[in-house]
Amino acid sequence: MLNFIARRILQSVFVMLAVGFIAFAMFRYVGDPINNMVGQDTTLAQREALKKQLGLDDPFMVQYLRFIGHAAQGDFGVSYRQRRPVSELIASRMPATLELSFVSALIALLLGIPMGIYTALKRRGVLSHTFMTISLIGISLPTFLIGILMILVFGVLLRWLPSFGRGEVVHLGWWTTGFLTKSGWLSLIMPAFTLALFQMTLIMRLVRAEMLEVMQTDFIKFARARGLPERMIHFRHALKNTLVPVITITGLQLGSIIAFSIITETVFQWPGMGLLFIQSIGAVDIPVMAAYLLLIAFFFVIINLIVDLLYFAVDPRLRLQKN
Amino acid sequence: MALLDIEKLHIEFASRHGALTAIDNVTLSLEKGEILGVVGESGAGKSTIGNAVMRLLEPPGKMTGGAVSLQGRRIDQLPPHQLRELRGRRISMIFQDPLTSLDPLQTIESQLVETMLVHLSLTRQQAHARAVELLESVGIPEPRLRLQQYPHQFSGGMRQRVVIALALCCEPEVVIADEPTTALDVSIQAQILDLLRKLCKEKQVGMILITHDMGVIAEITDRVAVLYRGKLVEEGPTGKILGNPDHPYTKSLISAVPRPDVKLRRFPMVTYIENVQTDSRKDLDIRTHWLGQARDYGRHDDTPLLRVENLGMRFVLKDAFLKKNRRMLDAVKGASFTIREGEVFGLVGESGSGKSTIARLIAGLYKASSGSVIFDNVNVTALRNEAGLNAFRRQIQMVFQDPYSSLNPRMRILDIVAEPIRFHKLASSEAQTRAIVADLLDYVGLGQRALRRYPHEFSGGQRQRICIARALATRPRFLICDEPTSALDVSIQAQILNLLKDLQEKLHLTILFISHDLPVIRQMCDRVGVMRHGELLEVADTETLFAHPQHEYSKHLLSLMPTLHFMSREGLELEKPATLA
Amino acid sequence: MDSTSTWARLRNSDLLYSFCHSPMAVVSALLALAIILGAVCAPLIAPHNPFDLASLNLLDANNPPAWADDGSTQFLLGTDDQGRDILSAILYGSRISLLVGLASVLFSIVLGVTLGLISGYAGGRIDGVIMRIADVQLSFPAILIALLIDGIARGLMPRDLQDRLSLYVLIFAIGISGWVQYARTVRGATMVERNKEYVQAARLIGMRPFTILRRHILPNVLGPVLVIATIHLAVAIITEATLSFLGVGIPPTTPSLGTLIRIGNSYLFSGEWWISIFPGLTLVLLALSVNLLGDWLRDALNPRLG
Amino acid sequence: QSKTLHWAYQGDMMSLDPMSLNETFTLGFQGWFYETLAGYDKNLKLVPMLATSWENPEPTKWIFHLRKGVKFHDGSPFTADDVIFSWKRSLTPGSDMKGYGAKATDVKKIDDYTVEVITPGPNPILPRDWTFLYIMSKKWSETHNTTQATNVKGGESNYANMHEDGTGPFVVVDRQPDVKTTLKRFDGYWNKNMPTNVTDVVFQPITQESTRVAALISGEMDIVQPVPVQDWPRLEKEPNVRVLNEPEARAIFIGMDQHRDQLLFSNVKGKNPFKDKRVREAIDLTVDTNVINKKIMRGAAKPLGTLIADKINGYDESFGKPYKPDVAKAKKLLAEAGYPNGFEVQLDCPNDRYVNDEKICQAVASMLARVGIKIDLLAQTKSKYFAKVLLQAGNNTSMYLLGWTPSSIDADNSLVNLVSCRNPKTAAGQFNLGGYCNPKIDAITAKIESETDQAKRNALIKQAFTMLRDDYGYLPLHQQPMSWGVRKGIKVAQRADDVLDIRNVVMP
Ligand SMILES: Nc1ncnc2c1ncn2[C@@H]1O[C@H](COP(=O)(O)OP(=O)(O)OP(=O)(O)O)[C@@H](O)[C@H]1O
Ligand SMILES: Nc1ncnc2c1ncn2[C@@H]1O[C@H](COP(=O)(O)OP(=O)(O)OP(=O)(O)O)[C@@H](O)[C@H]1O
Ligand SMILES: [Mg+2]
Ligand SMILES: [Mg+2]
Repeated sequence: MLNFIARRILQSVFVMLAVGFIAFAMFRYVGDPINNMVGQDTTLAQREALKKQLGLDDPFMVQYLRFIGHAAQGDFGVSYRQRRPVSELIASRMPATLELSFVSALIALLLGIPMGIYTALKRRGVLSHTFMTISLIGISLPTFLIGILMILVFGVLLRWLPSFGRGEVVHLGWWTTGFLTKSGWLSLIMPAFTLALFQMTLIMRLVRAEMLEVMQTDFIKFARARGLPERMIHFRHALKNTLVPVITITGLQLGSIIAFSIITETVFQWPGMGLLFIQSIGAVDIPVMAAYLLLIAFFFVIINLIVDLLYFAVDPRLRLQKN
Repeated sequence: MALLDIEKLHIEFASRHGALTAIDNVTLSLEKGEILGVVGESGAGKSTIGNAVMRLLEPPGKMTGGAVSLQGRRIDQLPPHQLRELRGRRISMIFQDPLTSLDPLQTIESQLVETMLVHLSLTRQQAHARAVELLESVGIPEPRLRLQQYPHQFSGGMRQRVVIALALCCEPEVVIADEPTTALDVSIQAQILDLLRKLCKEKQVGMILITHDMGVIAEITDRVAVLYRGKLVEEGPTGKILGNPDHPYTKSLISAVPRPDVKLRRFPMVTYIENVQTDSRKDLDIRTHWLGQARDYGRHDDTPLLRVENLGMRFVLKDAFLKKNRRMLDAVKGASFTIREGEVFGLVGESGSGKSTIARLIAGLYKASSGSVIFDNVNVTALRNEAGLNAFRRQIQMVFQDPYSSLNPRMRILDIVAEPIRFHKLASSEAQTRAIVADLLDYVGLGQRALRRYPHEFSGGQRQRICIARALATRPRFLICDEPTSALDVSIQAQILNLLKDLQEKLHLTILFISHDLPVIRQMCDRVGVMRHGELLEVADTETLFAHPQHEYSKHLLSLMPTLHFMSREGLELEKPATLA
Repeated sequence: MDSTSTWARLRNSDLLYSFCHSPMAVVSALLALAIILGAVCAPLIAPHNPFDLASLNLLDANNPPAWADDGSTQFLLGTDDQGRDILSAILYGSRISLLVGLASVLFSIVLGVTLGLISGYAGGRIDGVIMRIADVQLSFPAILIALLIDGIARGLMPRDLQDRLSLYVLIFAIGISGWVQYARTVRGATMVERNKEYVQAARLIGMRPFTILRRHILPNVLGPVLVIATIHLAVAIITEATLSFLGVGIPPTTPSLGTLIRIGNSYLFSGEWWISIFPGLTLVLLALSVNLLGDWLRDALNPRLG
Repeated sequence: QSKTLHWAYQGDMMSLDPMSLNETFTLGFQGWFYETLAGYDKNLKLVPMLATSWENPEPTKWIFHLRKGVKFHDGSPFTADDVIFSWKRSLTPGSDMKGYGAKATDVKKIDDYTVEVITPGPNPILPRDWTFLYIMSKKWSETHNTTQATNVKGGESNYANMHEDGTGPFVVVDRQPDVKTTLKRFDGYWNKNMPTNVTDVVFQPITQESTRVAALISGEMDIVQPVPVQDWPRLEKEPNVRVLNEPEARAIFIGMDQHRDQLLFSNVKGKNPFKDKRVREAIDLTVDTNVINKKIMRGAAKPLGTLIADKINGYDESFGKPYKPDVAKAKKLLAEAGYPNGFEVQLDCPNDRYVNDEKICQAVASMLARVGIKIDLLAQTKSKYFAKVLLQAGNNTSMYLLGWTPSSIDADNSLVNLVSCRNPKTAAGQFNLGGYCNPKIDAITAKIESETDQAKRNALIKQAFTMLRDDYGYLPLHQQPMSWGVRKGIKVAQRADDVLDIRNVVMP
């Protein structure tokens, strides 16, 4: 097991190197950072000088190697846009994104799984059809539209919830949390639901599909014959046997919640890494983009490692095959 | 008032091609402390009756008539929560397919304990203690360690015993046991039957015992019911039915039971067919049939076809980072034997002794931990390239012990059986393929209708026959049969064993035959190996073994073989005069 | 079976039977068909051609639907900010959206399922490599990948080819960013499935791993794939809209469904709801019908569900 | 009694360092805590700030008399040394204000409250040029090791980037870039007559238009800018909200490549249709800026026939009114020029830079389609757009939409940047992306630069722009609207450079 993890971590270094490489190969296509760094009166010569100073006219391989060299020493450079060290910048934005992702993942799981089970068991029920349909409406509209409709209803018409931002935050060391204040919680509701909607639908449908499959198996029949209560059959036996695909997708979705909370964060002006990233794309803030992508790569490597470990935890049949 | 009453039961499986009547007007009753045997043709509807009593019929199965009552109370209409209290607690059932009855993701312990906690007012510790006790009573060694394991770590027979333990753990009043001992070796079988009998006599439990094994019927049942194509054809006290059957079907059934005491040239076939249908069985002439064509491997020298040398297989039971914490299990240790071309080699032995593991090693499904398998002078264990392996695989086929999981649930039977033919392009046209498949299915006793159905629509025995048909469809040179007939009624069993015999005799098919059924082994095999705890204890000619077993364990095994001398011998084709009394 | 007509065989097939007996499936199929037909026949049935710039009149802009107070019957569902007839724009726009959505999802599935099967079945080093590539891929939001591919395509292709190929570039970009979900899901299921005895039976026949994967494992792991794919369709259509915002792919003068929604988005507050709501509704209906069809198909393909 | 103002803008200022970025919003916001020698009042009129008066004794020399008794936020007094230090700092490598710094060759201290500035050539508008050259405290900068402007290249963070020490009316209490900036009133501010009664400010950037508007309607924000023009009707119905609208000093126009011999993105090969004045005239006559204003800008913009807005020094109605549309004549002109069926050309357009930019381009495309000019519209985000069209990035464009605010609020700036022939040496024509070149206008521009008599200067400006107009050098569209949403009861002055000056905000 330790061996497995160690090998994975080693591989993750390669993953991150590859991510960095691709990232630098594509930064040329994102735009030209210089125009965002200077005012309109700055002369062409000054612009050229700045470009040269930043090494932006070097071939991307040179830029990449330079970045990797510095990153290896823990130096991710200075943001072009904010002129602050990137590591500091990302650290200040990470808590917001992680808290949002955590809550919406929780919502997606806590609603998605029971609804999936319900719709699988009561396949022809009215409520099942309602769940299945409504959840689809949620995913077939773009996130920005859903977000704005939510703001319109809950922020503007009803005025129950703040329409943007994170509310009051409490500092705990370098971490900032919105979990300790009322306005923090209120602010969290809309973005978390918006973000969770898609994942919830996916999880619900997957759980349903897998449950239908598992409920046909002989061991479920035998569990019935043993007189086990339905609850136990559904949750302990059936649900657990559906978990392999569900874990996979949940893991991936959790990763993408963190990685792609971009739109939600933008709509709700949620001060997290996604918003930072979209602004960085806008400003072609190469150091921030590079560091962000590496961080996301790292998250995914970890998440996928956990998913693979969970496979082993959930399914004993997979456990002994690694040799 | 009987303990359990089944009255005029009628069950149908509806489909859009018409309804199939699985049970037609069957009436049975069971008294306290009584063991009622149910025998009959495979697919006759025995399991269906059990399922109906438990209200676990799979859709589209439906009870269309009749009543089931427990101690005079109708139970076929109970609301779900009352039903739940009934199941497992008052009536429990042992399913025919022990290999898939267990949740693959839960340890044996958690499945046992949860059942007890639901029905009995026990603490977790008490339940655990009882679980250990139960496993011990069904003859599983090292119960404490085994409790922590998962179903896939158990051999077929061990899983069957776990299922039995699960069914008995709440001391039910009625037990429906569907083929509870098919996967068990004789000594364990004796132990289990003893357990069941004690349960019935001491605790006044009523039991319906569904089985194909006439030895078992003879040994423990009080009464026997004979089922044929969904109908009850005869019922009566065991001695009467076995010794002096009335109905022509029962008669031919009994004549087909393999005898341990005499060796037959061919098995007698059930000749009784009530209303002849289109799918009536026709005999195959192997010499002219496709099955017998192009089978010359160009070699008839004296070197054995298969040589197994010092074969070993070790499973990891508990993995750990530190070597000293790991627990390994030697499922097979240093097994060596040879099989000549055209020989039938039998493998018998304790359940969990490693027979299936050897079979899988030979078939190349497991990688051996040590030793080698040499097939046709090629060391297969050392083969790496695909081409070589494939050439070898075409010649070897295997019938798996578990007929439930060895069929792809999403393929029709036609496609399953035709697959090897199509894959190796053994037939010249699609039409011929279909004809061949139809012949094969016909011969294993499944009609044309089976072609377009899916595996789950078949009874256990029917699935096993599909597996056999598929294995034969490659026209193999070497066939591994892992309990090929355990779920078959004697009539079908006879037919299939005859087919195998024919293939062996006429085409030099080589067979590795694993079975618990000593009479069958005796009838089928030229030489036999005896296994226990992963070791091959003794290899001998069949007759020598049965007459003069060398090893203590072999002697013990043979002593437990049931004798069926009270059954009539009329119409048997003896190979040579009876040697044993 | 000789060729007694494929039609007869189709009529006999279980699939068609179960289809005709599921009202939900029939209704959603009709709905999907209507949308697809509308898209395909747009030039024939649309009252205006919204892609023909010369026919637009800015003075017609922002007309409400015909039934509203100052609506005009000329524009049944109203007009957008450029004076485009919304109904026609929806018909024409769904052509692009459907093409992009279907093609890119198909592309993801083919790529993802293939790699997932290989990965799960082979295990070991191959699995490691494929899954690490997946990790790399996951780290890039679809938007960035699209930017990259679009940039490279623009760099490599001559200018006159770009316009014709931009659609395919878009499909490729969206497709390539979606394969991982399929790959990882299929891989997990394959790892479970490959140990079942029916797979071993197939190995004994001498089937090559690829054949086993295709014939035996694939049908048994397709359930979750279908779930993700049907959801993915709507997502792909929306992603196209997001990308068009970045100037990758389809120009705003030939709007797709997603682009219409995006355009209309900025008019939601001002009360010109019809610009985004009607295309949104079309998308919802499309997603709904496709998903319901997917649900039905999955159940119908499972022989055990009566 | 405390009054807290909640304010939202579409972005954040980039830095607290007043020399890091020469961009209107950043500088405007910095003006709340930093001050210059001379500044603008609410009508963009030059008024004394840290200098009480100034004179121009010789063409190349200016003298500024500094205000006495002014204190920085850390309590230290403001003197001539700080002015000299700030000028020098504006010339350090990281500074983006080098252009302003370069307006002087030397700044000398006469005494503690007088400085003398030597300019490289005659400069009639130096105080105007320096309205955004903020004065920092020399002592504070030295203490915190921030005597150089924040540089991206440095690696470590610059103290001035996250902290300020100005003389302005507000002090930055807490700064979380992109998230929230909190300011409070500076008790020691020199100008006790400042109208504002605000004591605290909470600033939060909100990038999404709809979210911003929602925050205003829901009462979370007091002032938001900008609000989308199409939301006006809705906002006007809200009882507690008011929309402020003034035409901004930014002109929006479309440029055409008149430099290359063959267009990069067009189906016309071997020649450049835009070099033909008739083609340009046809285009200017086809596009109806009034309709664009009415439908796309909801009547909020001011249609223009030139490149400078009416607030700009030198604007004149004679050349500022839009061209009169005449499609028939346009068709004829095109036919004469040899394009009876029009031609195809790509139009580059940003989609997140100017108000409704992409929509404007679409409208232009469909209007031009009527005379057969087929526009292939490439609308992209601003960073990709600028990376395609700007000179430094290769100028890969045949036709483009651009907006321009002359930072000195003087027409000369537009002439130099947009109209002058490109000249890499003098940095003239830097934003003349179409390469329009008329040596006669260049000659007039040179005269404008050194003419110190305002009346004569204005006449020259008029002459230059009239020539440009007659030459159909550009397709001018309109003056972009400034659109602010304000809570009812709050008094604000909407300055034409879109800067919100806190000094003029009065809360109820
Ligand atoms: N789900 C189903 N759909 C259709 N037919 C079914 C289904 N399950 C069982 N049958 C049919 O019902 C009949 C009775 O099956 P059952 O399992 O009761 O047989 P059995 O007597 O237990 O046979 P065996 O001894 O082989 O286990 C068989 O012909 C089988 O094909
Ligand atoms: N995958 C596995 N992991 C761990 N242990 C296993 C595994 N498969 C089999 N075993 C163990 O190996 C031993 C031999 O199993 P095998 O299946 O060969 O027995 P068998 O002789 O076929 O028994 P039966 O007659 O009951 O089928 C058993 O103790 C079993 O628990
Ligand atoms: Mg059965
Ligand atoms: Mg076995």
